[in-house]
Amino acid sequence: MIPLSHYLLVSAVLFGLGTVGVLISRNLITILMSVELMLNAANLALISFARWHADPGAHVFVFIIFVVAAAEAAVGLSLVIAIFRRKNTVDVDELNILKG
Amino acid sequence: MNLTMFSPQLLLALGGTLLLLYEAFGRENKRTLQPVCTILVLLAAGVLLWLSDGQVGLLFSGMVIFDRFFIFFATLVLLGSVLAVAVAAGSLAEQRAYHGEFYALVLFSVLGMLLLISAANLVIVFLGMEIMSIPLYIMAALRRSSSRSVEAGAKYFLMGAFASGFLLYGIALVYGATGSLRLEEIAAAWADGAGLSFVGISGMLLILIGLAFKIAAVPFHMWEPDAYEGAPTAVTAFFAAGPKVAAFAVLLRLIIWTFSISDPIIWRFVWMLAVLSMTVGNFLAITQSSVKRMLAYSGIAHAGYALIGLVIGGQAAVGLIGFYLLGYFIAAVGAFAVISALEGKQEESLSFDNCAGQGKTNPALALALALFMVSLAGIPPVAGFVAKFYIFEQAIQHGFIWLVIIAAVNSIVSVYYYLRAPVYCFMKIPESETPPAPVSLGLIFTLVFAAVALVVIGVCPELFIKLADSSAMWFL
Amino acid sequence: MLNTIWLIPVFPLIGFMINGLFGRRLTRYGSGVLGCLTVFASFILSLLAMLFLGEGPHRFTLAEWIVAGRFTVSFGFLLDHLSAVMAVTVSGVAFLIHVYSTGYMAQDERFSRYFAYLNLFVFFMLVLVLADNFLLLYMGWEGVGLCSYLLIGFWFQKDSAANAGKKAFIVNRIGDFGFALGIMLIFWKFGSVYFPEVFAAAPEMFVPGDTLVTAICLLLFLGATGKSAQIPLYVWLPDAMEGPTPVSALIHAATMVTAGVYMVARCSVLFALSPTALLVVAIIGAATALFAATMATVQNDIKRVLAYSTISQLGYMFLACGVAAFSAAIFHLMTHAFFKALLFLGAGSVIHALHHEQDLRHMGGLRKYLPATFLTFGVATLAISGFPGLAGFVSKDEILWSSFASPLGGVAFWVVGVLTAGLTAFYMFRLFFLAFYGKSRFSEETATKVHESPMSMTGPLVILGILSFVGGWIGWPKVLGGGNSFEHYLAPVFAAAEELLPHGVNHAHSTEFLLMGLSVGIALLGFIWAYRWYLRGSTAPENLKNKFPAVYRLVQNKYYIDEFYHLVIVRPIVGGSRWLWKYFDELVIDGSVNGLAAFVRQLGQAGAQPQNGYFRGYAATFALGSVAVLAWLIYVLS
Amino acid sequence: MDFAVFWIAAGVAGAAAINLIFQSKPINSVLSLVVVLFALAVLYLQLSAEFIAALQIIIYAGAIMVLFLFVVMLLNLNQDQFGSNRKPGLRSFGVLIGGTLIIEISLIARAFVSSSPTDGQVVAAEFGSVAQVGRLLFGEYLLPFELTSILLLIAVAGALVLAGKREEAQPPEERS
Repeated sequence: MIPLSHYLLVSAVLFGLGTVGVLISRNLITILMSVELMLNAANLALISFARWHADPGAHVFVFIIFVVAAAEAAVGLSLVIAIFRRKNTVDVDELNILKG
Repeated sequence: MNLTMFSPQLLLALGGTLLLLYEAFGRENKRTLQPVCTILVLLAAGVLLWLSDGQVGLLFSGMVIFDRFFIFFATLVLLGSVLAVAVAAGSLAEQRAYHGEFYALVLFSVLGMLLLISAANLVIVFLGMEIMSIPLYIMAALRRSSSRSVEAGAKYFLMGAFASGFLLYGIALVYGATGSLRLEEIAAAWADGAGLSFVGISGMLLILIGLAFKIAAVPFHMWEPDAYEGAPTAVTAFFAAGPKVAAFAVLLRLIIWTFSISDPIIWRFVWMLAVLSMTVGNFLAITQSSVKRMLAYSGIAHAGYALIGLVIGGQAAVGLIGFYLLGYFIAAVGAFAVISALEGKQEESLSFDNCAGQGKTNPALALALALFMVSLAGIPPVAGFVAKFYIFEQAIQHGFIWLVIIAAVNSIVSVYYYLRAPVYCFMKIPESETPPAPVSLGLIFTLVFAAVALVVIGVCPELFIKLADSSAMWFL
Repeated sequence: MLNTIWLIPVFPLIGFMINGLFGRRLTRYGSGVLGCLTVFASFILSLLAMLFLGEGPHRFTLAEWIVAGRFTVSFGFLLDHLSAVMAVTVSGVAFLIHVYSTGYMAQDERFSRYFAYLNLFVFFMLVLVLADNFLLLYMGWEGVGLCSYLLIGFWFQKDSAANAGKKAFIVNRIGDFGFALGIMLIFWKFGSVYFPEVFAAAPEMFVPGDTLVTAICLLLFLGATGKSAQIPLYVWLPDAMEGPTPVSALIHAATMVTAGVYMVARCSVLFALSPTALLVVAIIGAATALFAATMATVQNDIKRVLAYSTISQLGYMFLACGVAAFSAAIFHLMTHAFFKALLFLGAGSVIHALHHEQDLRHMGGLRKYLPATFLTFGVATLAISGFPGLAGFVSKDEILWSSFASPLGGVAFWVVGVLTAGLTAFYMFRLFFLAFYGKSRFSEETATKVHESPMSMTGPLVILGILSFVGGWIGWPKVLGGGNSFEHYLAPVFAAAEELLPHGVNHAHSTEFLLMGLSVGIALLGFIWAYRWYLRGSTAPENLKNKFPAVYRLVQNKYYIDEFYHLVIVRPIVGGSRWLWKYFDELVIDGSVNGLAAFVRQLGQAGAQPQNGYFRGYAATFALGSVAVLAWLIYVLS
Repeated sequence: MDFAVFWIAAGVAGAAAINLIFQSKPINSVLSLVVVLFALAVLYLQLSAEFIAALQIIIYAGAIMVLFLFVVMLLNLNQDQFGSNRKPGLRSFGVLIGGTLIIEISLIARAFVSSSPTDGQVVAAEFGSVAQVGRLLFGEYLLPFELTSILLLIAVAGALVLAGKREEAQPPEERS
């Protein structure tokens, strides 16, 4: 039986890497994927806690998070397309008209 | 299970779906009928809400709550949305941001807010948050032809998704500490000592960070000025009206009820958030040359003032914050409505220079703007003053003198930039002639309603304070 | 009858609403008549209220405003002898100035807007003086500030007017901040903001000299220094002269700027509990009186002379408050309202006649052209200089006597006061001579167009002239055979404060006579000095400087002392005050006000640095915030 | 055996995640994310979450990632766009913040385990099975389940508004 802390450690690493991805990548699509990584980290934490508490409720929650991730991805990618149509780039640093 | 207590949400879901179908298959009169239907649905939801007043209960095996708290805050949200939609009806097409789906998205977003306010389970908190937010991201980018609008949508979306990652992780940690997603059970476990565990508190902090993002508290605020400025102004009015109220409601439900904090860590955290938000929001608002952006920063500052209520804590906080938000959002929606009209077709957001001479060309609009600014600045005798005063007064009674002093300094600084708008309207010579602004029926409705409401609340606030206080009678 | 006092402020409010909303539909005539009539109605009601008041204070609550738990604030009005005097003075002077304005502003294209603002001002001012609680008073206080701001910038086409409005606004904010904080402390300590409750509870709650009550008083006084233009917050008032002249007369001389004095008098009980605060008030008042008077001697703009004069006279009133002679302060407030309004209106008449010429160096000899203005202006000049028998003499003497005889006063205060009186006579007669006597120094072309103002303007001048003459008689001092009925009238209001204060020794009548004589003599010196300098000897001080080789001859002259005074005292004072005005006023105080504004802006700009538009920066801030919070949590918990 | 599987899956997930964020070609990032998802599915199986593991592969890796792939292909992005003008400062700053976050959360997680009395609970064989989760989904969690349909509806509407083929100019005013 693998201790809970191991799973949590993996989850923490994935969450941190997701954050790093959001902070350093300039490609909008990569940022979106980094966010997916963060959601997956939370999923892993939930599933391992569910096992710990022997409570399958969190499994349903994770399923719902899948749908949320799908919706977020759909809207996010539509935004990427909209931006690409206007600016012909997906570089997030090009989005800097609004500031100050 | 009594479904009438859930009927407002059902109605909104149904209305949104039907409007989406209407947009796809309808032919005639779409642009007139869509806003009218939307407003009717929102009003009907409000009526349904109050029809069940007096009942209390958990629904859908403990997923959502129906109580007075829900009724009050949902009413605020519905009211704000009606005002914003009325503005949008006239101005979206003017600003080349018309998409028929907008109205369905409004209803879905409001549904999300209602879910948030009535959430009794962290699943619903998360889901409500997403159902509320995703339409907002889309709306921000509604003016697809404008780089600004698209940029606003993209930044808002990216930050929002990033923040919801933190929120979700926080929920996971709280679940780990307490073994449940239901607020009732979490509250019980919290009282038993789970709240003292490391994981529990850090999970709650992460949840608070996710919510602080939604109410745009410093340092989680940076999306707001950009999103507010870039979005079509009618949409900005909607941003100011609904989401913050809903986020504050869930914040109250979580902090005051579920986590029932007397914990010094959280308390200090909220204290810091309040001080930072007021100060940063105000000082950045001073330097703005765009009225819309100035109001965005002012929104951050107002979130800070409202957070004072949370610092005071206890059930009193519910009434305080409820009343404060009432005073805030009416003035903010009104101000955005005026800005929307004054902007007309121009793509850039309204700058102070654009305001010059409006007192002459659009006297009614300029006067209304002045009134809203006076209210936001908290000058007697309008609603903003009473709201601010009430919250300061309670803070003094509870011994938070320093917090009130900081807030007072801030609100005095704020008068400077709020009054800039009317000063430009009435006391500056425009460089070029300003055309009369287009005025739609919906705009008139919103402005008159907001102005009258602000004065009425300012002059006889008692009734409204009582109403807000009664919302603390929540399901326990 | 007394329950209708709430109507007193309501009438001007109605005027404001009609003029503001339908001003353009009304003719000029309609706006003007409406504006005047509403204020006149308030005046009549105030007079009636004063007559029916009788003995005690009367409270009337129109409606509850905020009720939250044990805390309530209402739209409540308090009519006692103090507020009755204030209401009558304010509405009376305001009415006269409204009438005057119909003539003065006749050519202005935004005529109805002007009257709307003026009515709004009167409304707030009356709310301020009639309020029965601090919060309503604060509302009036903010409201008059707002109107002042609007009216200073009324001719916003001029940059200087817009800037002056801004300056007034910023400076007043500093004062208001103190005031607001003071009210908060009062509420925190007393749990109420109603005057009767607070003042009744204060003596039981504090021992005299308590730190908290001193803090409260000093904060309130900070508010007063802002509104009433005292050191160090006086700088906005001279600039406020950019507004139309009737506005200067009404707001920046007769009524609004005296609100600080009224507030201090209203809180006499609190101040009586804090000798320290009283001392501060007295020192600031005396210093301002002298300081502003010296600066008035070197101004060339007719309105600026009067502005510094107003600051100086307000200093007198605070001096009186500081030595706990509250009724003397209110008395001077009232007489000052008469003669200073008259001076401003007279100046306005001159300016009007000369087509907006305000520089004294381009006037002169107006006696012939403007007989009515000349006469009334002369009365006012005599009154403010303290000519025996006129209003100013009576009230000023009351203050000087109190500053000497009061147990809180002292010789030093009296000396400063008397010096100021001398300077006042000097600069007022300088102004008077430069404007009305001598050769006219304006062009021939102008001379043909100079004409006396219309009846609507001279009428108020005459009425105010009569008031400046006889207005003081109601407070005729005992020593001169009067009964000082004014002091008796106000006595009930200040009785509570009197009880808390030490009682003074009785001075002999002879001392009082002596001091009175001295002060009149010094005022006379000032008059002679001005007469010598500006009327007889030479038309300008510069000429005097050229005569330096002839110093010996002048020394032989029988006016040796006079000249000595010029050389040794006056010249350094004139030079010094010019220096003060130039460097201290413009550099230090203006500089710090502007610097503060610039600092705040820069702070904002520096703060906006992270908001540079880059999403990754935003996300980094967010993540940094979260990381910091978690780090703090880990630190605290482990 | 368990430990070996765990460590391999965890290592793969970590490595793929690192590859994801440091790749300059979006297509490689997408594929890395798919690898992460598969590795996580293995961990889910270890945690007796069969249903979720299956969904992870079917929905997440199968549907959502295809969406990503589709957009990457559609826009035909190449890495050259980001070659120049990188900001190394922000990059190391991001890594620093992320690293701190990892350490912090690990510390928090460790505290949880050390403060918990039992070492996990024994679960029944049917824990996490399709039947059990399904019953919950249509029982206790009916409302959230139904609400997800609204979410998908929103996503469809959003895609239409944002990326739909409409003329950039507004359609002419309708006849009324």
